[in-house]
Amino acid sequence: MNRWLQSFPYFFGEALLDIRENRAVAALTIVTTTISLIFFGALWIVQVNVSDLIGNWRERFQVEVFLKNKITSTEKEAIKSAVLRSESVERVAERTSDEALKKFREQLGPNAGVLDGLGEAFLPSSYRIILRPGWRTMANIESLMARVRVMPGVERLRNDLTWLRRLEGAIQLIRLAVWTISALLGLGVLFIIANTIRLTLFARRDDIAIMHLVGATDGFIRTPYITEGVLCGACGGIAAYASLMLLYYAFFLPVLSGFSAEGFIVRPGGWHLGVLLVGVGASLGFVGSAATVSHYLRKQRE
Amino acid sequence: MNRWLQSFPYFFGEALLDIRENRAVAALTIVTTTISLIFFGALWIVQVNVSDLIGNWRERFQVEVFLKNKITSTEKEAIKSAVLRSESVERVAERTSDEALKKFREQLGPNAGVLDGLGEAFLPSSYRIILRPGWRTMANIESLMARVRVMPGVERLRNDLTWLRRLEGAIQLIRLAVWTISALLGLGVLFIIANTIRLTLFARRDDIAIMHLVGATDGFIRTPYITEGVLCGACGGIAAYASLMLLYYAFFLPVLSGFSAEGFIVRPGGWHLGVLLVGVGASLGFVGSAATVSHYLRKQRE
Amino acid sequence: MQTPSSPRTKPAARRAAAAEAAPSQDMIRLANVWKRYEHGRFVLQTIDLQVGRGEFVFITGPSGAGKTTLLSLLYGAEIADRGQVFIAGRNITRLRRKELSHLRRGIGVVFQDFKLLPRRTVFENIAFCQRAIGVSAREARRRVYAVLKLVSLAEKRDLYPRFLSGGEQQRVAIARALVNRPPLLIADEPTGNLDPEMANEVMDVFKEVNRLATTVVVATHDRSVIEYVGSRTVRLEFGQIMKVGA
Amino acid sequence: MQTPSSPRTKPAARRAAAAEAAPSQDMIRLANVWKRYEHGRFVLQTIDLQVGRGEFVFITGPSGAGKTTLLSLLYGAEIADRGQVFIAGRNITRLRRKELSHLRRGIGVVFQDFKLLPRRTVFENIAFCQRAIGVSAREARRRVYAVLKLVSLAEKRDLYPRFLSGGEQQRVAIARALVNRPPLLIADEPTGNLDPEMANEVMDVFKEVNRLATTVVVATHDRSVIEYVGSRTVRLEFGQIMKVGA
Ligand SMILES: Nc1ncnc2c1ncn2[C@@H]1O[C@H](COP(=O)(O)OP(=O)(O)OP(=O)(O)O)[C@@H](O)[C@H]1O
Ligand SMILES: Nc1ncnc2c1ncn2[C@@H]1O[C@H](COP(=O)(O)OP(=O)(O)OP(=O)(O)O)[C@@H](O)[C@H]1O
Ligand SMILES: [Mg+2]
Ligand SMILES: [Mg+2]
Repeated sequence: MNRWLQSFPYFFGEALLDIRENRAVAALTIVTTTISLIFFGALWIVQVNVSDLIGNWRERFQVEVFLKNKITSTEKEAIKSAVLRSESVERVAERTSDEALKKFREQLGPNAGVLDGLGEAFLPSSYRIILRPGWRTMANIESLMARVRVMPGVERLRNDLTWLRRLEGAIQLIRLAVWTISALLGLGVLFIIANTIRLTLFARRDDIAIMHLVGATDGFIRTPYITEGVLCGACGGIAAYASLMLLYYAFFLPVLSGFSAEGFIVRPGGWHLGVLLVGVGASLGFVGSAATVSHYLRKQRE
Repeated sequence: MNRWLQSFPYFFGEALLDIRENRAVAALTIVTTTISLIFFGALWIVQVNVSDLIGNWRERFQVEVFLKNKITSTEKEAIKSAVLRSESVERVAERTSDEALKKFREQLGPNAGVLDGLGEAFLPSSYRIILRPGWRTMANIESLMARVRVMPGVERLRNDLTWLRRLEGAIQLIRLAVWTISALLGLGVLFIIANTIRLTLFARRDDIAIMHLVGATDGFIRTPYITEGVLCGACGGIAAYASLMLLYYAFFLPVLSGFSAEGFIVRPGGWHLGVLLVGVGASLGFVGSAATVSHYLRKQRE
Repeated sequence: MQTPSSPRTKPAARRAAAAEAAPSQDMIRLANVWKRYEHGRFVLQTIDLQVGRGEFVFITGPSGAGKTTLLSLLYGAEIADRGQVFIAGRNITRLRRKELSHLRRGIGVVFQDFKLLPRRTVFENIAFCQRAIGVSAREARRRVYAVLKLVSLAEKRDLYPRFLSGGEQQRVAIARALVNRPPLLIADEPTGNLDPEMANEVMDVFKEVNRLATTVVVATHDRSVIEYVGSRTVRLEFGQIMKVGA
Repeated sequence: MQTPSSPRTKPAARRAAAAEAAPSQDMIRLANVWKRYEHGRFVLQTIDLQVGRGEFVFITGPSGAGKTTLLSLLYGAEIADRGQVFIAGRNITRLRRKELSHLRRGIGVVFQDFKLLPRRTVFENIAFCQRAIGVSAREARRRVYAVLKLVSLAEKRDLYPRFLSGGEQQRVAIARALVNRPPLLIADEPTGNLDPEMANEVMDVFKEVNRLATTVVVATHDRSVIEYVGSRTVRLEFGQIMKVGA
């Protein structure tokens, strides 16, 4: 190990020499690695943001119990306490007929004029049931709803169940897609780096043969190429991170702020993302090059 | 030319030999070209579909003139004829108060219950002005609206102007993005193919020098490499087309049909797209390789 | 051996062939030639040399004297810094690229380091030269076989150069130089890897080719080869011609 | 020249060096060795050969006789199909890869085609061998200068091989074989590109190295070199040893 460190400047120099002499391939590799890692990073950003967004939506998820107009206050209390008794409920908020109308006006926006002159209390009052985080599963919701639906004074129930169902499906799909694509991208990078090292080895095959003939060991021959692979991968990671940040701050953010009606903010990955990309790039570089060099040297032996 | 044709099997054979011997680079190139052309093709599909979609939206664009409840029929006629006099108007459709309510109910969907028991005619009647295609520019619409707004019997005007404005902005943005990205991708492919040919030339530099020394002309030396570039580019095009079709039919279509609530159908590019991709790939291959080889041979001369 | 008759032999070579009928003109004429490589001293100085058509000339001298450099001026791989180089009456520094290619088809060269194409078999290495000058595949095959037999390598024709011994590679290089039946044959140390018997056999081939009107220039260290042929010898030392022997 | 003293010289070579004190053991011993390349006839047959420590032996024979093949068995580039090859008492076919690497550090080889690294200068080509066996950069530099002076190439040390004449490249190959001060020196046609004077100078160096206990094996066609040294000569013909001269 100590000797390895001692020889490190030599190995590093050799790797740089290789990259410089094979700069066309190295450039191609780094570019392709960069592109792959950009996609990888973009996916990561998308996943993080989608998770956030979905968390948000879930947070907003609620069941609304519309009450009959002629409900008695006993019935109201009975409903409220029955709901609050359920473990999955965090709190219950009442929405009076007036509040409901106000909300409706807001939703109608410029067309709210159509409601002018209507009776104030034509919308029913309701309880909004806010569920405890972690209890917002379909099973919980459905059992709660079944219990409440039959109580006296309940007009009807409204919930975002279909939406929740779709959301859960979408989450599964997105997760699956992200993992699959990430794995494919990783394989791609591995393949590309392995290929580059294979090319370098091919270009250096005479050198390697000569080195063997004058008594250099496999380790001595192998290390510069592995260093080269790690360097290429790490460079790809750095470039990918830089590109993503550039894309985000120079392009995405301005455009998005133009369209930011949704109040939906995409966060870039921060330095975690940088570490992740460089780490993934370097690791793939290491694995790709080490495997190729070892295979090559093993083949030479035969 | 005739001699060129005669020698073509030789050139083609040499190109195939080069690709086989340099298969790692060739594979890398074709893969990268393919990826670039996939993006290019995807952009093309997106652009075509967005254009269609936007055409659709534009088609639906209209100005709605809400009439006062106590409008006289003379006033109504005056408005209608004034509107119809404008060159930019195709036709005018009246929407009675009842129809408006029906539409509103539809829009409210499950919440339509809130309107129950309200007076039938609480929504104003209106004229919907359908504009002539080609006349749906902002200037036309604004001048028409200015004229109509002041006429007696007009309550207020509603239009999708802000939407249209956004749409036009979006179209510009998308077009710009598509062209920019396509140009970048094209440059990328050019760079990659040029690089491959440079690598091949580098690997063959001794051969080329020897060929020159025994009296081969530049043309004889050049052609196999250009053939190689064209082949790589064309292969990339074919692979990109195949991938896009696969992606579309095996992945996108099933997923989309699950989410097809919007009634929005994405059309793939058809064989036009195939021809486009192969053509673009081959052309980039030709330009990239011809430039590189010529540059290389010119440099050798000095 | 006959004068070049390939269908694609172009003006320069054809003119060279035509000029053979008028042997008054020299095949090679160097007039006060100086040559140096980048950042170096002059490798060749004040070289004056004439080789008549049909002559057989040896160039000799110590390692690094400039023999290879001198030969490379003759087929245009290097360009003289000063002075003139005429091949078959044409000033080689004035030729355009295409003309140079055509001139080279009339010159067979045995390189000191052989310069065989590593990814082609012995057969292809030689046939390729014929293809490049436009000889049909069939005719090329016939001629390649004939020339391989001449250097006793017919049975090695399908091997790649790396599977040949040093001497065998050298003989492939010799065969390649001969296959186009050039009016001018240039050989750089063509017997360095050959045993004395084989060296003499190769010299017999060169003499035969020379007898059939090809001008031959051979650079060599091997005194026994020079003695065996016994023709004119030019001695280079430190880039200058020292003496012209018999 | 002294016996190997590099800090990284490992078991095999060290044992070889140690065994030098007991010259009863042969440096090279081949016992009924047969060798053929894939799909070919036997290139070597029934080879029995012993070379004692400190001996100077020539291998000669016509082109394609198997000289290079025989030498390549000695440093393990090729493996005998039958028979045994012992180098410094170790059976070379039995060595593990790492052991073979360490054994090779005790063997200097001049290859027939030089095998210089094209992308390294003359200096680096030689220094690299020293680095590979773990000599410090400073010590390597000193030794490389010394050995380059020995072959009169000190001023060419920063050139790339392609900028050297044939003979100069050959001398670089010779310098590289000598730089590690190996107990065994193997040279394949080391004078093919050298003029007779230079060839004799190289032989003088070989004789000096030999006097300092290095075993020397030289394959050559050049009768004048063999006569100049006048030591034992082994003649190969069609893969078999024909006669053992004085
Ligand atoms: N391409 C080059 N660049 C720089 N210097 C060169 C080049 N080629 C040769 N030289 C130098 O020019 C000198 C003459 O080289 P040349 O090859 O002509 O010698 P030579 O007579 O053929 O020697 P040899 O008998 O060893 O082949 C040498 O000192 C060599 O180092
Ligand atoms: N790698 C190889 N594969 C197949 N055949 C080979 C290989 N190397 C050499 N040969 C064949 O083996 C025979 C002996 O070759 P070798 O190189 O040992 O001859 P040599 O005595 O060194 O000849 P030279 O004096 O020409 O160098 C030759 O016929 C050659 O074609
Ligand atoms: Mg020379
Ligand atoms: Mg040999």
